Amino acid sequence: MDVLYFARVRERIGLPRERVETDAATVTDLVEELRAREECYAAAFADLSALRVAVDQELTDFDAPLAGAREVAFFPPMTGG
Amino acid sequence: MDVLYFARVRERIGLPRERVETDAATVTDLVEELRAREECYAAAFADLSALRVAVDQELTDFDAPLAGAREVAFFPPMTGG
Amino acid sequence: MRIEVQEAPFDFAAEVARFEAGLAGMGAVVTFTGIVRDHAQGGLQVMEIEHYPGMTAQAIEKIAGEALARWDLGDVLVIHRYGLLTPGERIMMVATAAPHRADAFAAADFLMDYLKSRAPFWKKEITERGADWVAAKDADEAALDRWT
Amino acid sequence: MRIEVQEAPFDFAAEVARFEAGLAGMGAVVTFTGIVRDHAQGGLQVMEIEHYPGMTAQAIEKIAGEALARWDLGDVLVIHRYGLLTPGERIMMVATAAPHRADAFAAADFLMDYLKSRAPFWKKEITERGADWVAAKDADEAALDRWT
Repeated sequence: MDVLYFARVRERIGLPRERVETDAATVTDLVEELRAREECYAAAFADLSALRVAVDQELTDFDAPLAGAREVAFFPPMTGG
Repeated sequence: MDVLYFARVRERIGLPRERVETDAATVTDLVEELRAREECYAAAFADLSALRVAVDQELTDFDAPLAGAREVAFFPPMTGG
Repeated sequence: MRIEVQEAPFDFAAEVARFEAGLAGMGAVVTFTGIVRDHAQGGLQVMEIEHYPGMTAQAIEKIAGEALARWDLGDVLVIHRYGLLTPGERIMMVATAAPHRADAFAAADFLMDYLKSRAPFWKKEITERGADWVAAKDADEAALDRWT
Repeated sequence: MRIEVQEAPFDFAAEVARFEAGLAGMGAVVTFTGIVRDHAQGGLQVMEIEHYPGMTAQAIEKIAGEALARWDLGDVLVIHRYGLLTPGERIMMVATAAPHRADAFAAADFLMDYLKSRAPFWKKEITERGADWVAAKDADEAALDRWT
């Protein structure tokens, strides 16, 4: 699936998107896999309460299942308006 | 003092303003004097709950004293905006 | 603060541009525009707005002054017409500017509630079937309780 | 409903004129404009707004659709910019039209609260001292409770 990063998360990880092969069942499982990769991922995902997630471009929570998902995006709380 | 009428009150009484010589102590006293004049005044002042009053261009209530007042205006509830 | 009570139409775009030109450090601008509406029954030809010339501007200034005292605002603009208006015409406008959106919204909402029930204007609707004064609504009077 | 997510500046006056031209029977129009504000500390040179291109427009449509379902509205317009903006520039605008003012105000207020915390935009401030992301405020998240 495609994993996208925005704002501070993008800066910490150092790229805006990447292709990830995973069998993660939920967003939390995917986060665990990413955290295990490198220090910059561990830092980016250190505090999930400060992160938001969208699956297939819909806001959701970290319990959300990933079955059939094509795109997961991680980002800080939004500051629109 | 000058007594002014607006909107439906003006139409009922048939004039927009008049000079009234009075010793009325309060707005209510003035209303009693006006009511006693003619049928059209009695009709205009029949229901005080449907009227508003301003003394010297400040909204007030019917208990307000008239000592020193130069201008009293009667009108229906306002419909601005 | 700028208050205009006038018979002539106003140019909304030009008024907002002028209002914004005078601002510095404001993050939020809210405007309200009141438009003469043809009612469901239809047939509104003209709306006639009467006012109390000696009192109107100062009554609005008092309301606007209260808004400036209650919220953190950069500026307030109120323009209100009187005389004869046709459906679709702008009756009045309010603009508020504030550092933060909550103040701009609350102040504009407050101004409208008070202008509706405390500024000396009276509306009359002239339809094919005759002319009648617009009745004040209980809901408009009740809306003032939100601010006390 | 019209939603625009764009890098280019927009002409507020022209957008409001276009919005109003499409209305019939609406008595109330409320607009909100968000402006890049230089902060008390000063020194803001540029605001950079990042967004999530695939998601932004549909997220705003969903928010606007909810407003249309909750209130008696004639129309809703949302324009939101991204990219580089300088102090004093308009970031975004919302317009709502309704037969009655309470609906127009509530819907605009609701739209702003949701756009603030639920539309995928992130603001970064570039000052003389460096660049930093604008932190989301607890008060903005709490404001959403007003609508549930």
